[in-house]
Amino acid sequence: MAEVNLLAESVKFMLLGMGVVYLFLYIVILAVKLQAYLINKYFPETTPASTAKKPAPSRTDEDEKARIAAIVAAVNEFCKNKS
Amino acid sequence: MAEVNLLAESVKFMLLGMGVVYLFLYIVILAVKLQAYLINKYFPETTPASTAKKPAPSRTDEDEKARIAAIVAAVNEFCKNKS
Amino acid sequence: MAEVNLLAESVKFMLLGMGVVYLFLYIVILAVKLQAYLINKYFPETTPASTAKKPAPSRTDEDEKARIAAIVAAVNEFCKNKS
Amino acid sequence: MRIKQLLISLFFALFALTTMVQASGNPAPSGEATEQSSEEHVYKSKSMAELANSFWKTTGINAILDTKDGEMTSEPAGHDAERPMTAFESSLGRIIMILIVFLLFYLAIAKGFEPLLLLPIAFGGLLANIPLAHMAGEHGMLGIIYNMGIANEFFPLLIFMGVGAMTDFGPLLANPKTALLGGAAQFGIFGSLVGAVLIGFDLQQASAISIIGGADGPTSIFIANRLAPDMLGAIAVAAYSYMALVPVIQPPIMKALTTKEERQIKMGVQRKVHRLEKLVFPIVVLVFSILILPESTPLIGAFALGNFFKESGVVDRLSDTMQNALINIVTIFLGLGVGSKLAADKFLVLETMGIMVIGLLAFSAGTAAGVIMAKIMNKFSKEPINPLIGAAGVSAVPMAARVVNKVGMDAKPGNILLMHAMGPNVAGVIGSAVAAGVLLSIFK
Amino acid sequence: MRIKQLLISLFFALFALTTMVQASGNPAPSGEATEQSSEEHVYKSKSMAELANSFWKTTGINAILDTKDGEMTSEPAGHDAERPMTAFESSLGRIIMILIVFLLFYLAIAKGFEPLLLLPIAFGGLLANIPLAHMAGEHGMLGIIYNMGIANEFFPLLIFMGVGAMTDFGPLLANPKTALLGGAAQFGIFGSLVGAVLIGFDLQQASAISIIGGADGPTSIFIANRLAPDMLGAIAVAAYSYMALVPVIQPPIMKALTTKEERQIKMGVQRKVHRLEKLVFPIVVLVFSILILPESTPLIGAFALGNFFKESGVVDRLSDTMQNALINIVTIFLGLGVGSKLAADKFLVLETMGIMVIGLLAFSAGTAAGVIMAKIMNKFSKEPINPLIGAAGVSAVPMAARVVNKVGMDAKPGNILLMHAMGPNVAGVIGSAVAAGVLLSIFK
Amino acid sequence: MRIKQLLISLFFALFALTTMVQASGNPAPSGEATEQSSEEHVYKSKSMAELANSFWKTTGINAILDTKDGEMTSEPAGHDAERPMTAFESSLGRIIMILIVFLLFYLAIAKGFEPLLLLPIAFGGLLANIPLAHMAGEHGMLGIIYNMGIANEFFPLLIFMGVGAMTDFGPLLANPKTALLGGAAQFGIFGSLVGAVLIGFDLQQASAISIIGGADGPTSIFIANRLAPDMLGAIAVAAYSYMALVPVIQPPIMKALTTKEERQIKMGVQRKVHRLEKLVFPIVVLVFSILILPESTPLIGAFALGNFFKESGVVDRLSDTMQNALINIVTIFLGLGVGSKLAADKFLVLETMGIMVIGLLAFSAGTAAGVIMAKIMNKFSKEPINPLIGAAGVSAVPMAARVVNKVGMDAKPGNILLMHAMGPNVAGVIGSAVAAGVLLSIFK
Ligand code: NA
Ligand code: NA
Ligand code: NA
Repeated sequence: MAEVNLLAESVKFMLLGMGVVYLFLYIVILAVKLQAYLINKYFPETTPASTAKKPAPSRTDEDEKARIAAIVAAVNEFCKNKS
Repeated sequence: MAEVNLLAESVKFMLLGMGVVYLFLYIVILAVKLQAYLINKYFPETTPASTAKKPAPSRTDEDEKARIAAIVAAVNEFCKNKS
Repeated sequence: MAEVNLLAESVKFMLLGMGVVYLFLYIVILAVKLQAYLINKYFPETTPASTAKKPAPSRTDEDEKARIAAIVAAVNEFCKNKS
Repeated sequence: MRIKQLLISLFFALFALTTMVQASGNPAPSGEATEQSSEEHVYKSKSMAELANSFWKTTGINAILDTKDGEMTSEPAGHDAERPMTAFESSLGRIIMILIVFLLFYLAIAKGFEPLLLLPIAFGGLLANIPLAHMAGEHGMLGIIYNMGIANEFFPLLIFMGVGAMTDFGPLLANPKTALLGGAAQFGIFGSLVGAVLIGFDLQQASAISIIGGADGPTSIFIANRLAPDMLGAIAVAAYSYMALVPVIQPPIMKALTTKEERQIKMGVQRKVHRLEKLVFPIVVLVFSILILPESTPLIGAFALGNFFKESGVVDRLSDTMQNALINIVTIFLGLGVGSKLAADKFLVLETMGIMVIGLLAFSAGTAAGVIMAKIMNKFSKEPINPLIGAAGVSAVPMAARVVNKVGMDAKPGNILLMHAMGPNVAGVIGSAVAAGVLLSIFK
Repeated sequence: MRIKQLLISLFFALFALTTMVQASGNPAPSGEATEQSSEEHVYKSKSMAELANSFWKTTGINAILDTKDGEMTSEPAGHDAERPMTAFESSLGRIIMILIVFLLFYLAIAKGFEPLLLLPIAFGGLLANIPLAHMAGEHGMLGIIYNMGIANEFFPLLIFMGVGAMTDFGPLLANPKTALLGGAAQFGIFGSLVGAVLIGFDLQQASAISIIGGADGPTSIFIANRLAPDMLGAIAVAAYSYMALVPVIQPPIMKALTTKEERQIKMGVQRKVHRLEKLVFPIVVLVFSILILPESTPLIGAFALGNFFKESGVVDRLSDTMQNALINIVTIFLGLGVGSKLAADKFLVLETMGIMVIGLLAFSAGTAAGVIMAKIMNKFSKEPINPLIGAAGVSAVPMAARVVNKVGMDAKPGNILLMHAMGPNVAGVIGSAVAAGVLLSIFK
Repeated sequence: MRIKQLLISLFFALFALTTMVQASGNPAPSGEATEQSSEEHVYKSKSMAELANSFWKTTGINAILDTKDGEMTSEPAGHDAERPMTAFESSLGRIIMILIVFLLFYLAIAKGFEPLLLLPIAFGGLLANIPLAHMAGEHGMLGIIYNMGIANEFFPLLIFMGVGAMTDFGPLLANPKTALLGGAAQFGIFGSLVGAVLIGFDLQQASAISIIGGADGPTSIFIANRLAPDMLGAIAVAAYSYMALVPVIQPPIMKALTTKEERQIKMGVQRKVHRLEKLVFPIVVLVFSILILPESTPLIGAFALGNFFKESGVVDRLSDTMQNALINIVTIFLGLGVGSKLAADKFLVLETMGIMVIGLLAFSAGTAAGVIMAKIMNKFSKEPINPLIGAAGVSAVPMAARVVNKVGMDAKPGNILLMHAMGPNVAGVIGSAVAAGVLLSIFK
């Protein structure tokens, strides 16, 4: 009888375990998609921001605000449309 | 007197030690000769069995039995003739 | 009041510390000058003694004594003239 | 030459001086020291025959033949943990273990089965079964190594760091949904947990054994050490053996669960992944594991560390060292330390048979679950997914991905699945670490 | 293939045999073992909801949100040293620290600020702030590393050994009086000591903090660990951060204290230094430090060891290993170990602000003192001395020397000061070690 | 740039926040901490003169001049093992030891005498004789190293592992009977054991000293550490010094015991050795040492491990690491750790003179016994054996074999004996390990 009990417990472990694994990976997938979207939009490979030695000279405060607004809009859009 | 005693002991150590060293190396020599004999007979360098990718196609169960018999005979012969 | 005390202590530490640092480095400077003088005089780069495979054949005991006398004289002179 | 003579004269002059000073100035301490030494080293005179006899008692032959000599087991935890060996353990058991070690040597060298770890483990096993030498004991070489990095789980983490520095997450980032395949394959862990309970292990032991299904050496060692340290040797040997046997175990299962048409599915070219994506990814994974499952952070943290250092591109010295000198040194030590658990008194127990059976079950179940999940995803996905790549979800990096590629090529020449299989493959490593974290959190 | 089959049959035959022997011969111990295991592993049945709930309790989200969970701090010294975390430390504090860590990542990777040490330190800080995992505790990865080589000051000495093996004293030997510039720059240490006392630190703490002015990582860690181990994290982070910021901090000070004419001074070609001079030099320095300041000999001894091995030319194997595999491994460990002190409960204290301020002061004071000393020496010297090279006396090898070179080139193209600045630069290392020895001797 | 500014603002904002939270939320612990610190760090005000005076007390000059300062010896085993130094040990003794260290430097660098070990040992000796620094004590750098790998005999085994991975047993396998020459040379051990007893050492000490005759560094250190740890420094220095002096010690003995005709004997070309023979050999040797002499298995096991890994050909990563990064790191540490026993209070005792004398005797006796044995074998052998190769049986790999080759070439140009001498040379390593096992088994 103790054994039957253990079996039930182990099945519960399986449910919890597989659930957490899937949950975790699913969240990671979403995050990866989001980061890919953002990075490729705002740091296109041709001029990767983090290694850029010369930031584009035309960028002004106005540009910057527009850019931030665009990012916020993009994230919203992405969250709605994520497949 | 204690010193004389120690000297006798140390000579005994010498006898035991040199005896064991020679015994050990003599056994190793025999083993090395045996392994050289066996390895070169059954795994000749041209087709080393342990690295052979394609075992000879003609080898059958009959062959195998003959081979084992040959090994046994060879070991016996070797043990008799070892110099 | 305790704080004033600490401040005085810390100034003393500063005096001691800077003093020892300067003393140490000054002695090292003297030693470095002395070693440069001696090494370049007695082991000129063309035949560095420590790596010489063939010591000059003409060197005799007489030479050696003269050499040691010269070293002693040089050290004395150096100590007097050190700038 | 003269200088040398001078120096040597000086040397001897100094010695003579020393001797005199000592002889005159402070005879007491010197005499005392000698006295102490002679006190310590009492030696009873023995006849030559007695000497030979007492030597015989220290031979390995005598130790193996005389099963009633009361030899103790070797325990890295020290003398208190020791117990007298049984007659079987001190004689036949040792011989069996040494033969098993030779079998592992054969598999590692002639068959190329994961030699980098099987060889050190097997050699550790050989040393651990030497009578009287107590090499696996607290003061023996293996025991020192065990206490240095296995008892405290340090070495598996260092290995994971190096593995992280060698891993390229590009294929996973290019096609992130394949991570789900690395999740499905964790059924190898949890399914075999149920199996292990069924054949009589308790829950904690069953959990330790089931981690073999993670197909990941350091994770297995880390968990086994926490949940069932007595079974460490068997679990590690099973994990590495079955990882080595992946090319034998997986293909029949993969073929049984897929049709020829499915195996022939070609997958498109992967998109190029941005350098920043690779850089940010290990941190993203680590942050989620911090939020959801802190118990998994030693493993995922070490892995992310190695990967982050590599992708940063600014510490190549350190990343190279992690991938070479450090991981090699630790691999030698890890193998030897794990091998110390192949002592007959620890390995030749009934549980080992069960562990071997469950381990095989775990690999099979993981493979099957991965393939089935891939079939399901293929049904619902816009782009075609070859179900074979699900098999790579068990990890066993990079062996499983190569097997997938080979089976794909067999079904249709030119059907190169390698990069597509690498995604589930590395996701399987993360998945196993998460699964490990769940098990640890349950038994905390 | 036949041999393999034979071996595998043998394997299974042995197993079967084992099983029988065990089953018949000694059932008692085996049974006992099983019993023991089941005794140990008591597990209370839980419903699925209970299980999920108890899992929730082990998540990081819950640990951060529930600030009253009584989580203890992680201390490498063991459980006795632990204390319950405050609500701030276990929630917002951790988040702040993780953001600071991300800032350090950014500075190390995107800005190239001393990545070899900032990156490991920052990653260690990230791991140290993970809730529940206790990675900085006695049994966690960081705690193991900390106890292995930081608590006993072993790692900083190994780093110093490697740095010694990478250092060329040629420029200093060619122009020995520039050593005085390396002495003047130690005013950065002793001046900031006074400053630290002024803002409220006690004398011992102030000494530990002021060593940041030595601009030398291993020396800072060595001293901080002796005099104020609680502040180790902040001191190390300050030292390495400001060393990374040398190209930002120094030039304005250098320009403010010199005229354009002074900066344009060209210095002559250095004399060739004899191989024997380089060989003898580390021994000379060590002998003087033995005579004058034995407290500094761990640092100077390790440094001299590395340099002597390199210059000897007969142990290139060892010297290469010191400069590569060994220093890289130790750098990883040192960084992680130091990073463990970036836990919120240790770093987010008021003292840290003070340390950051004093550290900046120390760098500035050292630079200024070096430049002023060089101006004085230029007045009294026959050969012209460019006052800029005094700034290199703070050490921060070789960054400070490069900054000197750049500022000199800016003042007059072609005015290459690099080798002339290397003299004060390496003298600064010795000077800091001497200053460290003085501080240690005071508090002995 | 904007992002950077943003991050820096964030950083400062966070700091400000932190400060406020701390100031308001939890003043108690913070205050307590400060209080504790000030409690600990009591500092009595001193006048400048007092400060200078107390500094003087911490100088090395004062420590050497003031022989009544009650300085304690440094012991890695901790404070209980310490004793006050004698006046001689703390003054003249130290100076003598430092001069001896300089002599060793000279021999290692200018004469090329085994620099890879003499240099680290000598530097360790220099550091160990520094007054007041206690570098060889429990918390000093040398003491940490000593406890890490010498007190537990771990480092010599790691060295042996690397040496095994560098050894080629081909020449021995080609002509196995030359192994007997490696046996005969062990008379150097057992003959000098008798000699050591004659001049007054007790049996255990005599055994520890006689192992110098094995001409094998790690074996000597391993045995010395077990049987007479107090003499470790002198034994190790003697072993390495005489190994370095092999080209000086051996040739006269070799020439005295052989005729010119014997030295001119040419030996045939060696047969080609099968890869499998080399692979199986280390295992064969290990198995016999398990059966006959388990006490020797730590040494032979480590050696066989390295050799087996190399010959397996499947773990080149690990084998390369053993031969490079690992053995180099351990060599540095081993040398420094052994050097810590060159402290005046340990080295400058009467026993050291005896050890030096017995060590020379041991090398000479081993050489003579090897040559005589080779002469006997030459009489009874079908193929001619040049008696010179017997001298290589002392091991001192590969120096002794090179000396044999040179003496052979001197007798007859073109008489290349190198490969023939390598057989006895490596057999001597095994022979010494066996002899070491016998000595250990006696004193067990
Ligand atoms: Na996995
Ligand atoms: Na400095
Ligand atoms: Na030998």
